[in-house]
Amino acid sequence: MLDLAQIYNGYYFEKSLLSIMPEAVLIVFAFLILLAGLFNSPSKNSLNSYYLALIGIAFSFLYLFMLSDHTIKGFYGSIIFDKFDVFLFTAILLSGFLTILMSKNYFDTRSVLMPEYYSLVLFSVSAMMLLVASLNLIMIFLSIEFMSICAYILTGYLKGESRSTEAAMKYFVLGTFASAFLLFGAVFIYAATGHLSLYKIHNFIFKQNYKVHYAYNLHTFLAIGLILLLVGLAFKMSLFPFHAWTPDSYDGAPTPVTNLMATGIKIAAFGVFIRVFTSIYHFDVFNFYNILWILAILTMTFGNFAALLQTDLKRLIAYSSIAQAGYILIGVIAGGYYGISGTLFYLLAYVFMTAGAFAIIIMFENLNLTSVDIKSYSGLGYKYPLAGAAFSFFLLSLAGIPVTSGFMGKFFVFSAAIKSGYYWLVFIALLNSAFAAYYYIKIIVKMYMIDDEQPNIPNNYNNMAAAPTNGTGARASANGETGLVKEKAVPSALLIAVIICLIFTLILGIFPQPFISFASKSVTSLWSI
Amino acid sequence: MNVNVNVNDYLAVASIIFCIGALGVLIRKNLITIFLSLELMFNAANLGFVAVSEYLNLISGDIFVIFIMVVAAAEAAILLGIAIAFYREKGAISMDKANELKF
Amino acid sequence: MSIFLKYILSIIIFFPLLSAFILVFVNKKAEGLLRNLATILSFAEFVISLFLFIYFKSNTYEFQFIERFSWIREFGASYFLGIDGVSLFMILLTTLMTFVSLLSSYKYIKDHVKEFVILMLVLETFMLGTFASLDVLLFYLFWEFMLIPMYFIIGMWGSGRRIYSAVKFILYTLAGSLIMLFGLITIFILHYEQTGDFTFNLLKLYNTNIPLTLQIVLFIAIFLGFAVKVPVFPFHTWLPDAHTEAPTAGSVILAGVLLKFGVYGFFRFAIPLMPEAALILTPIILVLAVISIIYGALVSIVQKDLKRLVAFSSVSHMGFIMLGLFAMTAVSVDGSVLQMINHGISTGALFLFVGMLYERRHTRLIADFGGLAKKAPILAALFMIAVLSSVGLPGLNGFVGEFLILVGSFKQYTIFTIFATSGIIFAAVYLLWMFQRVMFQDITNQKNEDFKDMTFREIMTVLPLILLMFFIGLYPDVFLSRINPTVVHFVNIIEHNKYAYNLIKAKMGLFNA
Amino acid sequence: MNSKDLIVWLIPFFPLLGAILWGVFGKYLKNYSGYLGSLFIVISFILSTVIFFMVAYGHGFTSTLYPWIDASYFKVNVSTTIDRLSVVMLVMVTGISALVHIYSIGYMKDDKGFARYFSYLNLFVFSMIMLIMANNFLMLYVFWEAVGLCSYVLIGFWYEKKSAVEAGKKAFIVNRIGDFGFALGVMLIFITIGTLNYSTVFSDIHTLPPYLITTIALLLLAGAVGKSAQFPLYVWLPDAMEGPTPVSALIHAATMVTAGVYLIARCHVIFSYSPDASDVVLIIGGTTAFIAAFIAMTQFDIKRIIAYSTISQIGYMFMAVGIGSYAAGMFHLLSHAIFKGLLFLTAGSVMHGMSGELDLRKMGGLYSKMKKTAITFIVGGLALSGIPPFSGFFSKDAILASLFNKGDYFFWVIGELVAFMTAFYIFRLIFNVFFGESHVDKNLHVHESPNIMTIPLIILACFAAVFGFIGMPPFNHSIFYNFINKDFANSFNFAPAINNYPWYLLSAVSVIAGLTGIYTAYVFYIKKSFDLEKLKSKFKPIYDLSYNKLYVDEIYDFVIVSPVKNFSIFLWRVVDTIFIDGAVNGIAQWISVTSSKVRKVQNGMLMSYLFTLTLGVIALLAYYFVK
Repeated sequence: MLDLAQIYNGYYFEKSLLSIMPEAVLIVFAFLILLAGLFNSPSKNSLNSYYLALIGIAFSFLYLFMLSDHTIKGFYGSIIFDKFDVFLFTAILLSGFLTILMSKNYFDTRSVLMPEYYSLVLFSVSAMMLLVASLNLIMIFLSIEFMSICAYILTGYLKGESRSTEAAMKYFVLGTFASAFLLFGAVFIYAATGHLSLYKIHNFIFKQNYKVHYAYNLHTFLAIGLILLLVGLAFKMSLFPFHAWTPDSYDGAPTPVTNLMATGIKIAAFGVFIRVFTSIYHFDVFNFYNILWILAILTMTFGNFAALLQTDLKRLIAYSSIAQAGYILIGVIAGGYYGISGTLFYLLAYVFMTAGAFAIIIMFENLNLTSVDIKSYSGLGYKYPLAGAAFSFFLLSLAGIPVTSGFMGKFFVFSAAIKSGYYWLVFIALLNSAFAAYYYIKIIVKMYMIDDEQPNIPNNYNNMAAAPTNGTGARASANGETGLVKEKAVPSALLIAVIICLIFTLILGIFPQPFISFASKSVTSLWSI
Repeated sequence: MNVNVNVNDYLAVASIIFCIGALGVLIRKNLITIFLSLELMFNAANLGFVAVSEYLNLISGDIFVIFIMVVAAAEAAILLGIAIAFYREKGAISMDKANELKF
Repeated sequence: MSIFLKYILSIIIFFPLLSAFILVFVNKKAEGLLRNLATILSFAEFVISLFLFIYFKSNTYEFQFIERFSWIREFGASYFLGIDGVSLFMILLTTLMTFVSLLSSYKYIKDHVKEFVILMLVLETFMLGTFASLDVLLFYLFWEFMLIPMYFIIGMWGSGRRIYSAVKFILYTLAGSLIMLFGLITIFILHYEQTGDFTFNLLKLYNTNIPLTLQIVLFIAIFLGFAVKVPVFPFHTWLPDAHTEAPTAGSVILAGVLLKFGVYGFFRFAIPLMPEAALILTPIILVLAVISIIYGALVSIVQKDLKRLVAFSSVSHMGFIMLGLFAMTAVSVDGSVLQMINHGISTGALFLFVGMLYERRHTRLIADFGGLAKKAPILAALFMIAVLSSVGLPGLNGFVGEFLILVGSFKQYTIFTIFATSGIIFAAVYLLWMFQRVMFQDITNQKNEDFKDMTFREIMTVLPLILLMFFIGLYPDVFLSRINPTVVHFVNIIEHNKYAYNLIKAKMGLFNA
Repeated sequence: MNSKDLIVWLIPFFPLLGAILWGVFGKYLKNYSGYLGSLFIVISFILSTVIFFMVAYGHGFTSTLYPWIDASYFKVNVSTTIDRLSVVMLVMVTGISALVHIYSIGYMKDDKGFARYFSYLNLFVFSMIMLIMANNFLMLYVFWEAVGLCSYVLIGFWYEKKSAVEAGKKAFIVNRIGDFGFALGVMLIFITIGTLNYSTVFSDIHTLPPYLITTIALLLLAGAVGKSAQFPLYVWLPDAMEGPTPVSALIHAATMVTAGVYLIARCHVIFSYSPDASDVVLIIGGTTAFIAAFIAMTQFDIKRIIAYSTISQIGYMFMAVGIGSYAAGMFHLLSHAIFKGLLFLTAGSVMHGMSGELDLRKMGGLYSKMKKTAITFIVGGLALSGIPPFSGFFSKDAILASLFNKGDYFFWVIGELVAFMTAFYIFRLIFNVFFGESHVDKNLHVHESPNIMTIPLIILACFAAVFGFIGMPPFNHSIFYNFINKDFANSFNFAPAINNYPWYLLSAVSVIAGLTGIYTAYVFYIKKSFDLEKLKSKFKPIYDLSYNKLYVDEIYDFVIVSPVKNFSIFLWRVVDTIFIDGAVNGIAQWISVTSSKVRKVQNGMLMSYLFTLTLGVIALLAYYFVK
């Protein structure tokens, strides 16, 4: 394999360029897409840009692959490319890839043809990658903003849809508000330590192991700074008190964008959080552990409770993603080799199951341009058996039932947590996932089981065989396809997305060996682990 | 002379400005005003950075400030876009209008 | 042949999955084909599983047909299969019951045949895997996914409040097994901390020595997981609903196999992993078991719905099994293992008959029947046999198991045993009363006038079970001789821990008696 | 397997074969089932007589078929013990069964369940034979239950009749209650002695502390009481008369109900080591004998009267084995089997002639219409009332004598009293049925039964007439005594009928008791020298008590049945539905309510979101710095 590191050896600038190669490629392609927009007709245009975007992702993957076993620092140590990045980049690129696959069909059916869309996606993906790669508060802030700005635009992308705009607006205000906190936190950290580079801050704190009597205000500053920084990151991770944007913007945004936010942004946020946490938060002097402890519990409990009675599927998944964030956070708290690698694995698994779920939601949204309201799902399991089965599979994975990646993720994270002695945390988490199962199952019930109101009447004899007088699709579907919407052909792109997600969810669930070892390899490149 | 005091004062002022900004965001309804308050918060941060980097004779803070300004500008652009779109649909840019998405 | 025997367990486990996969490609309109194919394949599966029985070495407690491959290195989980005397028969029971229930559902399952047969076969795979796996994580994987097909079977082909029942079933069991997972992981971690060896190998985990208090906590955690499945007294309320609303095949599998998992779990995991805790908590569990026996029996007396009655009766029977297991003498454990098989057969058969009645009359209320014996003598006769075997009439299978259980537990837990023994009276009461009201007396309900007797298929469905009832009743040695070594080993483990337990008892002054 | 074993195993084989054949292929073998079935039984009767002589002129032996249960330290074989006790029973059972089978061919001729009937009957014979031959307590228990099952199905043979089915169920469940004790006893034996084989158990029983022996004995007794319809548990037997009459003859008179006595005789070692238990047996026997006779005096259903007399006769047997004179008990068992079988069959014949009529108020003067039946019936009656030279006299006399000699004068008095009552009620029956003016409604054509039914009657009658002589008093010098007692020799408190009182005085007393009974009946029902109605009103309370069977059924229903039922309903409706399910659903309810509250947090207002966020920040800071 041709070794770029050797070629550019010695030239500092190229080296630092090399360190951001995967991101850079994406950005280049994003610009290409914009340029292409100038030259040809909108209809062809969107198609081209779609392919360009895919190619871009592919190239980025290629670079990632070629660089995978190097550790390159660039831009005066503010950006690093290491094993940790390799793993998270993979996840992020995957989520971007899946998003793009979903997008085409989604926007085609809504006849929104805009090449910028894809470039924006690429931009935001690259921003996420930068965020993960950054070792410096400046870089963190910049990439967060970069990412967020793209996200704002994408959220409001459906013109004329007031929901979309509203979502964008809320997201914008809240996001900016949060990053203001982050900034101000940075100020305090800067004031306390005089550094903006995580590495330096780490060393600074490490050298003078704080006693409270020594330099009290410094310690206070640092603490305040860290907390505010935490707020900024927690917002992106959508932990409990800072979660408010999640449901609304997920709901309002175009579904592919929701997918991007649910997977990509979450991964990036957790990635950077892990980096920051492992470098500067983990010191005992601050003991942030019980804060996170509480946050985790609040987050998962809130998420599940709010999701329980939810009828709008996108919102439901939004809330469930909040709950998932809680579970993932447990891994971070557990820390250590197993904790972090478990977390990474969970993130990867999370990409596939969430993306898969969204893909199916889009499919149903398009097939019978219904709302994403759960009612419209009744009996879909019969109308589209395979899609229904796949959807149930993803939902079960989200619920954490075995042979799905969701279970394995939970399992790794929880066992790591128990290993570090967080018995109660795990216990509560388990109770949570027990009753979280209810609302995932509720959807499956809707899809497959039509509640016949009058009990003591065997459905097999009356309802299922009954003439399709009753409105719901499934009963009709039960006796042939009579009186049903004609099945449209499922668009290939979506199908590919679903299949990919399905395969990986299954593989991660049954044979996680390579992935977990990949994750644990990537963990080694973090400090203080 | 005691430098510590100065920088602390700077920071105190910055914090006050920040809080004012935050309050503005919280209590105002008009989108533009809210954005201005956000800017205020950002600038509070800027002030802090400048003061600290001055005090520690570092340059990184100042660099950060420049970046922040750029970002703020970009955000202004976005906000205007959103605000216009919002106005198109709701006929106003008051927060109260934005209550379609809930629960 | 040798290669076949080497991987026989995997073959047995995954053959149904393969069959299901084949069935995916059959056109869903061709229902007859689907049914026949599924039945034939499951029968083939049963035949394959008989090889286990043939090649099983009956004079050792060591695990046999062991297969082992690395699975998740980081967490020391491996694909580790193997069976002993107990799991052998559980596997045979599973394959048989699946075949029977598929055969039984030709008429009952009218729609979504394809989905149904596929789900049944998938379910079979996971049940078999659960019985065969010696790796805790693997076990849990099979254990918990098993719920899903069952849940679909209840929810899609059930009757009445089937959705309520299905959801209740899955949430109950899910909650139980998640708490259990907590316990299992904790033991795994403890073992790691003691030996520095990250492994889910059950046989290694047996050597973990867990501090007593923690042991008790964990035992309770795992107890919940299994007790829900059994079900033991306060955790039983999902069972009547699930049984009642499930389709016949579902009930048969549920009663025949799924309930056994709880006891099997205790036998394989809970007790050997935490013997001291088990010994300390034994009195409480026995109280629960005895309550289940009498409670189940009493409640079944007054049931109006046939299936509900049988469901509660199996609560009572499972109580016997728990009693036998936790009395922890070789005889009683022998008995309860045998009784696991018996209960599977008898209660399975009962559900089949109830299903037949239901197919003919679309009702399960006892009051709607009566005088059927005149119309359907064969049905009456065979049903009678099933009832009597469930009553525990000597000469049929039920008796041997119950008697061994009671005789084994008598010495140590006399009072419990006496109460439990009273269960045999009640069993006679509710079952015979039910039978009388359904089969005997004059035909009160005109709808019963054109009541059809059993078809050939139906006879074939129950015949294996009926024959087994007699066989086990008259010559149980075939089973006991294979079960016994395992059980004796199990009891020895406990006895070995008795010493430590007595020390603890002395120290903590537990139950001075 | 040598010839001996072969013969032994062939005895139960034939009935079993019959049971299976008629059970499975009944539809096709309908017409043969009767004759073939009887043939099978006859064969096994012949075989058992062969065995009988083998044992009589040789000695007992055991023979094992195959190991049944082998669970670590719990081992039981399927094997038999053949000794004098069992062969005597074998001959009796097979003999009477054979007769009953033959009789049934006529009796059940045009019943649609003909084959089913014979299959059940053969099954019963098989079970009974195995019960007798069993050589360990588990097998005993197994076939103990099995005969119970047979009686269940045979009582409920006409399953369209609710009363029949109810009776069957009652019989089974009441027996179960007894067997509950029995089972416990068996377990206790196992855990104390470590095996269930008769020989070992009986040889080791003395090593146990007395209280254990007593417990075991009493538990076994519970089983015996249930099966033999003794005092607290006798209620099922009268109802059992719902079954076909031959069944009543075979199962509920001759064989099954006496299994209790057989059990005690079989376990005489255990009982003889526990005087207390023996006393309990005695008391139960006495009480039952009296109560049953007392009730029998006022009943009108002829079968029920005979049923009650069975109960009271078995009471005699219990008294006998209670004082340890097992030989006398067995002797009475055998003779009773014969004459009670006879009585039932004749009653059946009467029913057959009267086309199912059972109420003796609707009969009378049948003597002329059915002579054979009448005569045989009277023979039976005389035997029952203990009039020499009929068998009843000898056997009852043996019991009474041994009671007297044992010094249990109280029970001896009761015995004599019962003897009187017995004679009274049976002749009340006879007079009302066969003599006096006829109350038969005119359009009912009364006829004598066919020969196939009467021949067995005659055979039995002859036996009833002559059988007794093998027990010629003084009993302890009689043939039977010398034959059977070899098995009872090892029971220490055995009470021989020592002749410290001349036996003929005692016999005279009981004969007089019998005769007075008969005479009273004669005075009441033939000469009518008293106004019965006045008598009734005079002794109304006693009469009602007797007429209503001491209200025992009502009491049981009030004390046991309905409380259990209500308690069950309570458990189901309250504990299960309200408490447990209530708790579960309550949690679910709570969760959903909470979640509906929680959702309100997301109220869509940006302001509130911002506030939550800020509050979060403040909370974090506060938490961090406050603590």
